[in-house]
Amino acid sequence: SEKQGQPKKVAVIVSSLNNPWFVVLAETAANHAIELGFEATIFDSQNNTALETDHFENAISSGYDAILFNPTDADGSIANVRIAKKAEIPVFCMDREINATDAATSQILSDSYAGCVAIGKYFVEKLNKSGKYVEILGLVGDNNTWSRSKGFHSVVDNYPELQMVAQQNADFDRNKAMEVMESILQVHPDIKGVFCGNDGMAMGAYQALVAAGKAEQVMVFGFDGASDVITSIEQKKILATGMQFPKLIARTAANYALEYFNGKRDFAQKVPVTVEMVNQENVHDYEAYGSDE
Amino acid sequence: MISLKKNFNIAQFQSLIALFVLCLALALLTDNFMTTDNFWNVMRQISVNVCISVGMTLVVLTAGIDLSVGSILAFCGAVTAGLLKNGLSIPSLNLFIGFTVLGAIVAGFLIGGGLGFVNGYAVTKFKVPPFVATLAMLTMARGFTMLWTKGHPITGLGDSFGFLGTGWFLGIPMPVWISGLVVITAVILTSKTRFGRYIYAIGGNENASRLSGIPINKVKIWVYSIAGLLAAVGGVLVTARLDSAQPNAGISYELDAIAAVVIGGTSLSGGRGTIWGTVLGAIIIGVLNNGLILMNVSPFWQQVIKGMVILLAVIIDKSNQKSE
Amino acid sequence: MISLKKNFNIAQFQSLIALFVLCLALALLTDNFMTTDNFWNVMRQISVNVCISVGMTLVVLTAGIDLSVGSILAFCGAVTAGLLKNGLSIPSLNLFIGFTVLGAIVAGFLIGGGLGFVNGYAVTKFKVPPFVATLAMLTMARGFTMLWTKGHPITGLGDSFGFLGTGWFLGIPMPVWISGLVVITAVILTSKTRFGRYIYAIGGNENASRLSGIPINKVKIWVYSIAGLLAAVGGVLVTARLDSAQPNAGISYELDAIAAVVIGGTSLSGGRGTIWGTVLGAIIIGVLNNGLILMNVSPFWQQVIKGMVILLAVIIDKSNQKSE
Amino acid sequence: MTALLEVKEITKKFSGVTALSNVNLRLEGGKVTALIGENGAGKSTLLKIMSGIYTDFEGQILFKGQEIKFSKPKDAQEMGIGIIHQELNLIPYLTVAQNIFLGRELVNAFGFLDREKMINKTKALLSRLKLEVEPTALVGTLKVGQQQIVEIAKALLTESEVVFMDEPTSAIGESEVEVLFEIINKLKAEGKAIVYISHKLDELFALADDFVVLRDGKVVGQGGVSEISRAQLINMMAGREVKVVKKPTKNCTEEKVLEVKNLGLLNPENPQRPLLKDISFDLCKGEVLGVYGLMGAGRTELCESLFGLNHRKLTGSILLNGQKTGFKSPIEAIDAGMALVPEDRKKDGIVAGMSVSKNLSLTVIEKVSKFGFLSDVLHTKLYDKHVASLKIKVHNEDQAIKNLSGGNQQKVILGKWIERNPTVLMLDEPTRGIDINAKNEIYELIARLSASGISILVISSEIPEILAISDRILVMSEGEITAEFSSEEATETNIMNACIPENMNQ
Ligand SMILES: Nc1ncnc2c1ncn2[C@@H]1O[C@H](COP(=O)(O)OP(=O)(O)OP(=O)(O)O)[C@@H](O)[C@H]1O
Ligand SMILES: Nc1ncnc2c1ncn2[C@@H]1O[C@H](COP(=O)(O)OP(=O)(O)OP(=O)(O)O)[C@@H](O)[C@H]1O
Ligand SMILES: O[C@@H]1[C@H](O)[C@H](O)CO[C@H]1O
Ligand SMILES: [Mg+2]
Ligand SMILES: [Mg+2]
Repeated sequence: SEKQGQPKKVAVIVSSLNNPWFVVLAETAANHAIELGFEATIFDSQNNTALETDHFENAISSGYDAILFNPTDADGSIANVRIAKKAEIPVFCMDREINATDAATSQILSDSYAGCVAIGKYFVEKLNKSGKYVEILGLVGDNNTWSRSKGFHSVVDNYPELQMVAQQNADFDRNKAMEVMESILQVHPDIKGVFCGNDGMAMGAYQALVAAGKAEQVMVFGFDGASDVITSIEQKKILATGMQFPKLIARTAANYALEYFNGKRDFAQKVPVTVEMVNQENVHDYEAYGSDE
Repeated sequence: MISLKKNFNIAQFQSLIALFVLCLALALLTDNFMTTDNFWNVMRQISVNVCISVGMTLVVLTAGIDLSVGSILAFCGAVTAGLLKNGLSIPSLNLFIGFTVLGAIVAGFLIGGGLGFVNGYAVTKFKVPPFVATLAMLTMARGFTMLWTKGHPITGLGDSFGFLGTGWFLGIPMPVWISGLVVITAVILTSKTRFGRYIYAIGGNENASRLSGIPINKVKIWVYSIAGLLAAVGGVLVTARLDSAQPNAGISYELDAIAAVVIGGTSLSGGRGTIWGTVLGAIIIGVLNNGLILMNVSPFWQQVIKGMVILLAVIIDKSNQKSE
Repeated sequence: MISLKKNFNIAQFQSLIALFVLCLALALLTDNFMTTDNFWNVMRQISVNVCISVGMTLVVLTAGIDLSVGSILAFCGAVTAGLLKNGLSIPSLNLFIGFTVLGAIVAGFLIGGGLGFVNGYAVTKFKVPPFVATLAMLTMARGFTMLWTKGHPITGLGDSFGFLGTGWFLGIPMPVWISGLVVITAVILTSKTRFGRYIYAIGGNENASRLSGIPINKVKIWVYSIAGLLAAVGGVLVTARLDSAQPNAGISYELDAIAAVVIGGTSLSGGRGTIWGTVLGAIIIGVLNNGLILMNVSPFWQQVIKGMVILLAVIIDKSNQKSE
Repeated sequence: MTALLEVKEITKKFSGVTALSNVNLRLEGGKVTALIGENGAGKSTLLKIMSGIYTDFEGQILFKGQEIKFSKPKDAQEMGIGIIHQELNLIPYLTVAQNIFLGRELVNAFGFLDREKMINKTKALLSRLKLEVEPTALVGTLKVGQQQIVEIAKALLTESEVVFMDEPTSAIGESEVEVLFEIINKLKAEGKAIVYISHKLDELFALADDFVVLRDGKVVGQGGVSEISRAQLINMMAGREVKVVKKPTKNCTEEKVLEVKNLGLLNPENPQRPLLKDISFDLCKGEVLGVYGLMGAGRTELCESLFGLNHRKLTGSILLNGQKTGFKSPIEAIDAGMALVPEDRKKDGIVAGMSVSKNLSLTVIEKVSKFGFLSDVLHTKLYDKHVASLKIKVHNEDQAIKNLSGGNQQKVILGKWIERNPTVLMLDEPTRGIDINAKNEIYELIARLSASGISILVISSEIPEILAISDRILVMSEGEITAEFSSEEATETNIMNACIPENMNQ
């Protein structure tokens, strides 16, 4: 459906806006699309794959030309991408991958698993291969929760002296992480480290440690590269985080859409955007959510 | 012949006008609202909510409420998907049972009906207020879902199952057929059968109903079981559409269902309302969701607008009832 | 002197025993439950729920319900944090207003009370069922929060504000002081004032109350406003504890609050219940949350267990009431 | 002399139904005015207008010559107009004292409730009314009659200049009625204006100075009570001649349909005082057995126990047609041929929002079904049949039953049971709050039904009524049967003697 003279319409379908990380991803994608001369709309799937389906259908029937897509689920979202493919609308996955290589036009991915492997290694090093630690999971129904957890454990579980004394969920929520941490500290006042599935929870856990006077004793590791945590790493409060580059990812996706409209078709199926570990040594090279350029 | 007309009352008329105005506005404001494509879109999108809301209507007519539908939906979807994909193996008995599509769906339905039955049992035999009984079930069924899926989606369920969610038959999407069937059955049930009459009577005056020899507990248990069953139908639809059972499917669906029921003119204190009203309510919500997106309204504003529409719909409905 | 004892009834006694059994079990099963440290932990953790639940109790006593408390909490927390951090600037008027800690908190409270007022207004003047009016507010206030924060947390609010969430005074954490104050005020309000009496009367029989000349609408509007205000208090506490206002704070807090109210023996149909009961309910939930984590129960099972506890608490309570 | 309260040209419509049209009324101090009329004549509506409950009407209200407009009940209260409503308006979970002071609580210097003072005042009020309940007892635990006295106490708390009483004696026994009359006479002596509504004409003749008769919302007669006879009054109300039928007595020769042996009902709150104790009696085919007793005598509990309620707390045995029964629910009782018209119509009788025809078919749903589906045609048939035979005043079959007057609601409830053709029909206060004309129709109906072979157990608190309709009379007091009379033996005096408990208030 070629509408002459009309600007191209780009849909930004994002898994959730209930988390600043995704807000950054979605807004960067939309804003960059507008900079490139497109019309852009953000769709919030509210972590609900079925609602995501609705968004795809609505976007297609109302004539969007491309979809910049942050999937709710690696498996569940495949069907949705296929709907778009059938309608010959290109889909560019952002941040999260879908478990199919023949559906999306291209996937610009932040590899949570690999990122957490790196964090796991740093964790082992910092805890000196032994001691008690705690893991705080995100939403237990979320696939990112598990890819991060698995990446982390793929390393850490090789050190029998490192003992995970508690594994609890805090739904990616700062307040919940704080409360969970407060309770865990009652049983395990002697832990040496905490690994959190995202930065919001890392901040919450850190707050609990401060209140319990254990901020010095316990090392906190997060994941995302959110502004609070970057600042906290600078201030030597938090040990490390996995920097995802949502802005970079989003801009790349929008650029790809432009290239697609200009006729390019041979996109790499997977374009990994490495998750870089930010720690107290290298934090000065980074800013929140990656650098702007 | 069964006359369905009689069940249309002022409240529905109200909603119909609201819907009409909404559609007119959207037709004028957007290019893409009034297309066949978009029509089927909306219809398909509301089909899950319609199934759940129909069950919710029955519960609300008895002056109850069911907060657990979203969790039951997730659990049943996961059970069906799990059985279909992996079958059931009981290692201790050295037993493995494979499931056909039909078998897996029936199992999901049975679980849905069963959890609904538990709701009904708690409400009637233990006199737990419906709000509390189903709130507890909301939490528990979500836990079951997590235990069953270990937090991971179950994917790759095959084309014949997927057809239920994505296929078309005689030019109409399958989910619309299924939800349509649910609606028609429920309309007949509520308006043309003894069971339906009892539902209204119980919601209208439970004491008087008991003294008239109506088996209150039995009717209520059935109603909650049906609500659970219809949540399971919704679960199968969602799962089939996605070709994947999501552990966190259905979160807060109860609120959408209640909104549909209420916008459709059913009274939360029981005894008054119709299935058609609820269907209209669900359509209004669906059209609104669709329209806000077509009009490119920011997601943040969408929430504000949806809240206002719910409020307005009910206010208009109320002011109409008063002047009746 | 004011005697608070009389408000303790069978239902509370029930809950007290449940709490005692729970504590005993945890003391036996874990080493760390029975420590002063953990005691204050639990107390601090429940303080937000206590504030919200007290407001919820008032609403439920009038036979209403308030689903919007979680969203109001988030919005007020965000408003307070935003004003504190950035002040208020109205570019078109070339106006900038800076806010002190107190000023920002008062602003948050006013907004909370104001949104509660809107709930009350919808419920009384437009006769919107409380469930629906506050469901609409749940959606709208979340939208406002997103619009105000643009989806980003507001962080770095300074030590004097943080003291409210993390500080200690006379050996007691600040949140406990604040929620304690809320509780005492509410106990006096409900048991020692006309306003409190009217709340019970309205929930007991609204019609009879109207005929007795009780200003139903006024009382209800106040009750919803207070519930909104107390949600704002909760919002300030959460924000101060985290040193950060989270746009998604408070999601599903209404369910925890309702659970506390119900476990505490307040009837959802209004007219019966006490603030003390609710406090006990909140403590039971808090102890349970704490205990499940102390025992490192898997997150999947935690949900199942919590659901069961809610159900059991109410069943025991009911069976006691029956034999009364 | 200017009237204390006067209304002029009052017209009130309820969605089409004209409840009052151009009503004029003058109330003078020191007089009791009886407001009389059939069910649905508009009596309660008129009081509700004069006490600020309905604010939407045409016409004028003058208080001491000044035109006034109420915007809420409190306005009337503050002006000195007190009302006892026809329906009980109490909060079950509040105490007696809390109910009496509701909306008028006493507070101390700090603005807190003055519990002590309110309890003391309540004690004084209750002793004036000779009701011995604790001011701190929850109203929900009181018997209906006691609640009605609390309702009266509530109206007497403030020194109102005008007091409206809408059927204050419908649930209380003779001795309480006497106390109430004393109080009314005292109020009268103090110069207050009183409006008294009752369907018990004897009361009106004993009490009232003036009468006003309403029919279909219009005043059809007024004057001094001394100038009118009972028969004239009845004719005025009904618009035609009415005579109270006394049916011929029938002796119990035929087979026993119901045999109750040593029935007992435990009181979970007070095991020492069972609610029913050692109840034994028989009911024959086609017999009308009247059960008389004061409030709280246990008559309602008896009916409910026979109807399958309370089965866990029952002792003794019940035989229906010679078969031992053990009904666990009303369903089983109904299937075996029992029927119960409950005492509290609004709470237990009608499904208020449902139409008349749906209420009628509630017990016989299979009779209005065809091939398992409900049939509109059969509903209409059923409706037509009962509206004709029971003379139910109703616009059409879809009218909600709540918009019918009490008497007509009662006929619908009777209809739904008659349609089942029960073996035993239990009527608990079937004519409470029903006008004399409708009452007579119900008496005729009872006679007709018993003639057709239905055995009837009827509870009543009105001795003339019980004398008029019963073949045999049981008297109950404190859960026990204290006397049995054939209809020839029974007199007002021996019935009264049998029903007075040792201590009424305990
Ligand atoms: N809320 C209402 N809505 C509609 N109609 C009503 C309402 N209240 C009363 N009516 C109608 O108004 C008329 C007068 O009713 P009202 O209750 O005043 O009668 P009444 O003389 O007090 O009768 P009763 O002796 O049975 O108490 C009746 O026809 C009744 O059906
Ligand atoms: N709600 C109640 N709570 C506690 N006890 C009650 C209640 N209702 C009745 N009772 C008890 O049951 C006994 C019988 O009451 P019931 O209502 O059956 O009497 P009744 O003869 O039908 O009187 P009425 O004329 O008031 O209907 C009373 O003595 C009273 O103690
Ligand atoms: O990367 C995002 C963020 O880390 C968020 O906190 C959880 O979901 C992930 O996909
Ligand atoms: Mg009346
Ligand atoms: Mg009785």
